[in-house]
Amino acid sequence: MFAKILIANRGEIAVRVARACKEMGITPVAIYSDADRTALHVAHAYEAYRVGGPESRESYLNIPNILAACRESGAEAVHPGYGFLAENADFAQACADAGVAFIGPSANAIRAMGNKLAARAAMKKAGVPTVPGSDVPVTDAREAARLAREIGYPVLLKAAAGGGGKGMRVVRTDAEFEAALKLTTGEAKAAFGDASVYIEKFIERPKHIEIQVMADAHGNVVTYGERECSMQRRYQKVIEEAPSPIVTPQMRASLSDAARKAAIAVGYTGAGTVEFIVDSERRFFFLEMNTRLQVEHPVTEMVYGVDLVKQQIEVAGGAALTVQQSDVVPRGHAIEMRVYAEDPAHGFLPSIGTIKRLVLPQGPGVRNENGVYEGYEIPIYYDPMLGKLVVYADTREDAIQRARRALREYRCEPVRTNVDFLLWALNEPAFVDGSYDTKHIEAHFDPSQLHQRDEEVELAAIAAAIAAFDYRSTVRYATLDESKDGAWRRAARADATKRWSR
Amino acid sequence: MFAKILIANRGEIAVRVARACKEMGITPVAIYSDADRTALHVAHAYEAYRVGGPESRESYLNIPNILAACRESGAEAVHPGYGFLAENADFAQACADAGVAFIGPSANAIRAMGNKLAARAAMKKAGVPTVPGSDVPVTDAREAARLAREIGYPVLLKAAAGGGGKGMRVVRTDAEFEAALKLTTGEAKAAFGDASVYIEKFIERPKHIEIQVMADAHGNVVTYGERECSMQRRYQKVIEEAPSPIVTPQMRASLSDAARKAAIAVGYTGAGTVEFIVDSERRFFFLEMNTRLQVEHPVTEMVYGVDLVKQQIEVAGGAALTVQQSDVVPRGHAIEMRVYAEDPAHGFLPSIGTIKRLVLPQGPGVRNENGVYEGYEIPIYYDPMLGKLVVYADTREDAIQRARRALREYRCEPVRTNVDFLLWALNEPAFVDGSYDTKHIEAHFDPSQLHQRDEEVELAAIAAAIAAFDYRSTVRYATLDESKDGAWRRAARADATKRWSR
Amino acid sequence: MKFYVRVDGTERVLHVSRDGAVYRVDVDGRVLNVDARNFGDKDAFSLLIDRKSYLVEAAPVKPERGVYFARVLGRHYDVEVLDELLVAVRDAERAREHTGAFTLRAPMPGLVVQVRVTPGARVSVGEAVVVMEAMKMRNELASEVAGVVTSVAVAEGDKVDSQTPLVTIERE
Amino acid sequence: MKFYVRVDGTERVLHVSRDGAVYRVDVDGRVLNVDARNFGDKDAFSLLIDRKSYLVEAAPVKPERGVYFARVLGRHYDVEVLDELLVAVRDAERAREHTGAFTLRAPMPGLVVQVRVTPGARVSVGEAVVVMEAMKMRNELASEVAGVVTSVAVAEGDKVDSQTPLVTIERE
Repeated sequence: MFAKILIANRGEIAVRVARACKEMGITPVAIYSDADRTALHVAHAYEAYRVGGPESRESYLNIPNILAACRESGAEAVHPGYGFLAENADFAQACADAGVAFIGPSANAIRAMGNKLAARAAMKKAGVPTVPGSDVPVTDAREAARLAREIGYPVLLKAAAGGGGKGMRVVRTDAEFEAALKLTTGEAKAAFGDASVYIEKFIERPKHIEIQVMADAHGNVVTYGERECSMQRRYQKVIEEAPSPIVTPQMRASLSDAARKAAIAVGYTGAGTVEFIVDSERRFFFLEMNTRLQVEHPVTEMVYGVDLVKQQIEVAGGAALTVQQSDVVPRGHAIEMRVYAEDPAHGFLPSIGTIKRLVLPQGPGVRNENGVYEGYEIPIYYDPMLGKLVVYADTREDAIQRARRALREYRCEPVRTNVDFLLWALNEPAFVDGSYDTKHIEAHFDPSQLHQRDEEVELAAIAAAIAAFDYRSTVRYATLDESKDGAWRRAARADATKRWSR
Repeated sequence: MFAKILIANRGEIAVRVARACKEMGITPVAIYSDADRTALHVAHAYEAYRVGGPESRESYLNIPNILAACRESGAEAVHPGYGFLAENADFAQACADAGVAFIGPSANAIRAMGNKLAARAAMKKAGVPTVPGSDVPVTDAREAARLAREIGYPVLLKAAAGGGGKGMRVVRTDAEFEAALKLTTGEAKAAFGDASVYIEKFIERPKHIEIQVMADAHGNVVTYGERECSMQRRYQKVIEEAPSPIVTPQMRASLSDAARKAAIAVGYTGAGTVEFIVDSERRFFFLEMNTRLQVEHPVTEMVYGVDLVKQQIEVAGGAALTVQQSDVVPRGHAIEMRVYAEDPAHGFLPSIGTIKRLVLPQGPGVRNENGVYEGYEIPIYYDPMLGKLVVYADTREDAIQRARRALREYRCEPVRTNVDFLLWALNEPAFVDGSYDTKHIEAHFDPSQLHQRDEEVELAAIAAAIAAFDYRSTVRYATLDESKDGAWRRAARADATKRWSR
Repeated sequence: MKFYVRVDGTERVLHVSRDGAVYRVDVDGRVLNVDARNFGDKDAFSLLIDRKSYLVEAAPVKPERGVYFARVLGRHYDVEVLDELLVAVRDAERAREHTGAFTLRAPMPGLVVQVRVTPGARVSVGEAVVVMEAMKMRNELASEVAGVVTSVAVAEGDKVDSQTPLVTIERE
Repeated sequence: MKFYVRVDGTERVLHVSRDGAVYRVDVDGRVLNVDARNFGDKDAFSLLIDRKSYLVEAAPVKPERGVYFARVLGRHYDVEVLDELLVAVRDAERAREHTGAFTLRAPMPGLVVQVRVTPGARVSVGEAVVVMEAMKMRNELASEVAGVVTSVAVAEGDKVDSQTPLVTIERE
């Protein structure tokens, strides 16, 4: 096993991996940008190396500096987390070349799944159901339209090098095709450096269901059931759960079998996730494979009683999986909520500043995976996710109730968070009955729904009035007025037709 | 099911029960003493009633006031938690008489287990192994000594009305008997109002292992395996775990069978715990039955995937248990650590004051059950337990590593806690190999063992020097000296033979 | 003290007085005795109102403009709390506001990725005029008024600080 | 600044100077460059020393007597940090301390449940002379000196505040 692991990431996932290392007796090494000297992940590591400026490309995407930190620290392995370099085949290769174990699949496996069109082909060959569509890039609009009619409109134009909802466009008629093809190829070229696009049948209001895979270097592959991740906003997952409310044991077996085939087809090792899109008739199709740990891995850990990060590390160290597929049995239900510093009442604008007060939910079945702490100033350079709140309970119904209870305990001030938006989502009838799909938020969310009960609104008024009373009892306008924007000054500035009574 | 439950307790267990109520859609009602208006459990409840002065007997033991709060609030049930009135048969009876459901067993079952001698007799009759000893109270020293010789010295003199380590005395020779009997009966009379004492074989260096029982009003009894609670200081449990490292499946079956018989023998309903004492040959004997929820119930919940508080409430509401004994299967390992405001370096003196900073451990497999919050002033009237830190992992070894990791994340300042003492206990070889017994702490703990590595001690020196540097850079002695006890004043007061160099 | 309190578009008139830990709060004529205690810090309150218990947060954000926030049962509320003076100021400012220029400002530090208008363009209320990227998210910034763009202060690719003026629109 | 730092009975001499976030710390002649940043509040520090990362807490408790605490990897340390002046004060006080009376004081508010000595009794170092109950726990309070009890200020059943004198013992 490794004695020292460099964690090539930041935020909650870097803390998650550091905790796993410490529990395994491995020295966790952090890297940090100039914006992150006092980030939580640095304090959780036993060693820390600066790798560059605050912009990601200067630091967390800076392969030479990260490899230099590996050399200097003597780290024997690199854990890439998710995002940043986690699915970068060149980085995986560079680690291998430098004699450092990459805790993830081989560069070849990453590449095989990185190109969506190549992945489609490999999956078809392996007998994994794929969405009806083209097997080669489309370049000619007329030919593409012919194919689209064959598949049936609407169709999706997708960049072969895209993924995660980026580089796609829905086409609903022949007439739209020429313009759509031009735009999508242009964007694909600009965003991914590869203009190839292809056609897939567009599935309306689908569910997103994925299978957790773990493979060792000795040919053993185990799957840990499914996660449902259909509660999405702009292709970003908001709430994930395991098991899926709509997956039957038979469907789980079929999905798991497909995922296992997918992993074997590309010679996969380590933790990976095979994402499927599920249509209204519960047919499922391969969407993509994420060749790394998922953000939402905790729900699987809680339901299957497994530590995926520890298992990743063990497998990367050459250990054979000791768990048998027949031992993999789900118990209970888990729900993960992504807590963001953003304002759902105002277009989900990111919220920045210093967290003056952070009180996390506690008690039975509550797990917090956070990348922030009380007193921390949220930097503007990175993802605004503060952390993940994960709950576990015996049944889905209990887990939902527990999730609501936990969210109400959450306190993060004065930074605005999406906690009330998460409460809204958990209360949606389509979430409660499990019928929700990836378009639910887009179709149903309106900021006016964030506040529901008159009693609570009145209480907000009372609480704010008491705060104002206390404030006015200790601070005088005379003081206020010394500020640039004091009330008296503004009163004087304004051409006030003074109305002292209303 | 109940619409409203009054929680006749305070601290972490009151918060625990309030969370369960909220998750079940039940209104939790708190009671509070004058010292507890801003206690955490009040803020977690939806309603709160003052029941008296700060001393427990004025408030949390004040049956008339608590029943008045039930009436006024319209609560249909009372959850007594543990401690205070939880094992008070008169309170259970008073609730029943007032038409309020007592969430616990009947007053008769509490009484049957409350008198140790009566309980011994009932257990013997039910075929539950008991410690060899007398079946009736002993009053004559000569007769008692004869019995002691028969059983074999050393023996234990125990108050029939005692429990939890109170009212007992070891006797090792005939010569000690007369004085010991006099003292123990005197103390028993004073402490419990009942002078009856009896003799039991004294088991040296035993283990303490207990079985969780849950019984409904329809004759169904389920057991949820064992907890080992042998890490004790002055008969107070410090660390508990499930499963026990020394219990085999066969032994578990025997213990569970004995516990089930014990529960059936007294017509038990609700959650209860049958405590056993285990000798060095792994023979086990009935010790006592705790007729309420245990402090350490979370370890069972995590290993068996059950919510004992919710099940208590359901059963008290008349529901039949739906779980079958065959479905009760342990998974993984859980360890609970009791975090106290006390100073292990100085005789475990309680530490009081305001918690200015509270950072709880987080991450995978960590559960916090706390009764305090940042900014809370610990009152002097109650138990100094701040809360419980519970960890869960796949294996015992991983759980121990996780417990260490979590304890190192714990921050509670400036209140002194026993966190370093817990770290000491977890690192004890006898804990790690599972051989520890209830006398371990007494036999092995010395405050000098709290600090272990030179590097850490040096770091403490460096950190304190930096704090002193910062302090001295901002605060001048001139200021300091205005205080009553300023350095200059003391320097002047002292007949200082000034030695400016050393 | 008399406050005009607006939450979610509804204004209430509250009179608040205090006797020790108990605040007497008159809400549109209904009187409540609120036992309010700071809970760990001055922004959090444990409230007992007629035996009902609430843990809430409330604090000034920009008190000199009457901006407060409250959080109740996990939900965040932007609350406007005005006293007589601030009501007068607001009314005066409102009178001015319906004429003159509106300046769209950056709500957070970030990168301008798109400017959708040029001087002379006519925009409507809620029309997105600038797209900014901050914290890996793209955010569309909309005009709060209808009118004609008089000036554009930034270009695509500019890094801007919070409150930097981006576009000025003359009301019409 | 020069400090005499005592932890766990070992005294070290530390020289501390500062350049921005980096503290130069000379520990008994060995020089360390400590990058120390406040971590959320002023009592917590993220330290980087030669690439090693530590999250520690350290703060004054009674700085005018040189009393500090530190917490490192979950372990609490009582640390004495003295500068030249405080060393002089301490030495002077120590000189006085070896003669005269020792007063046992209540370490916390609580109830006196037992007084084990009467005036004239001879006690040894570490001998428990009073038993107090606080927070449901009984605590034995021991004499820090050997000597003869000169006065007993409390009786069983008394409620006492923190620092109340309980027993006075004349050293011998």
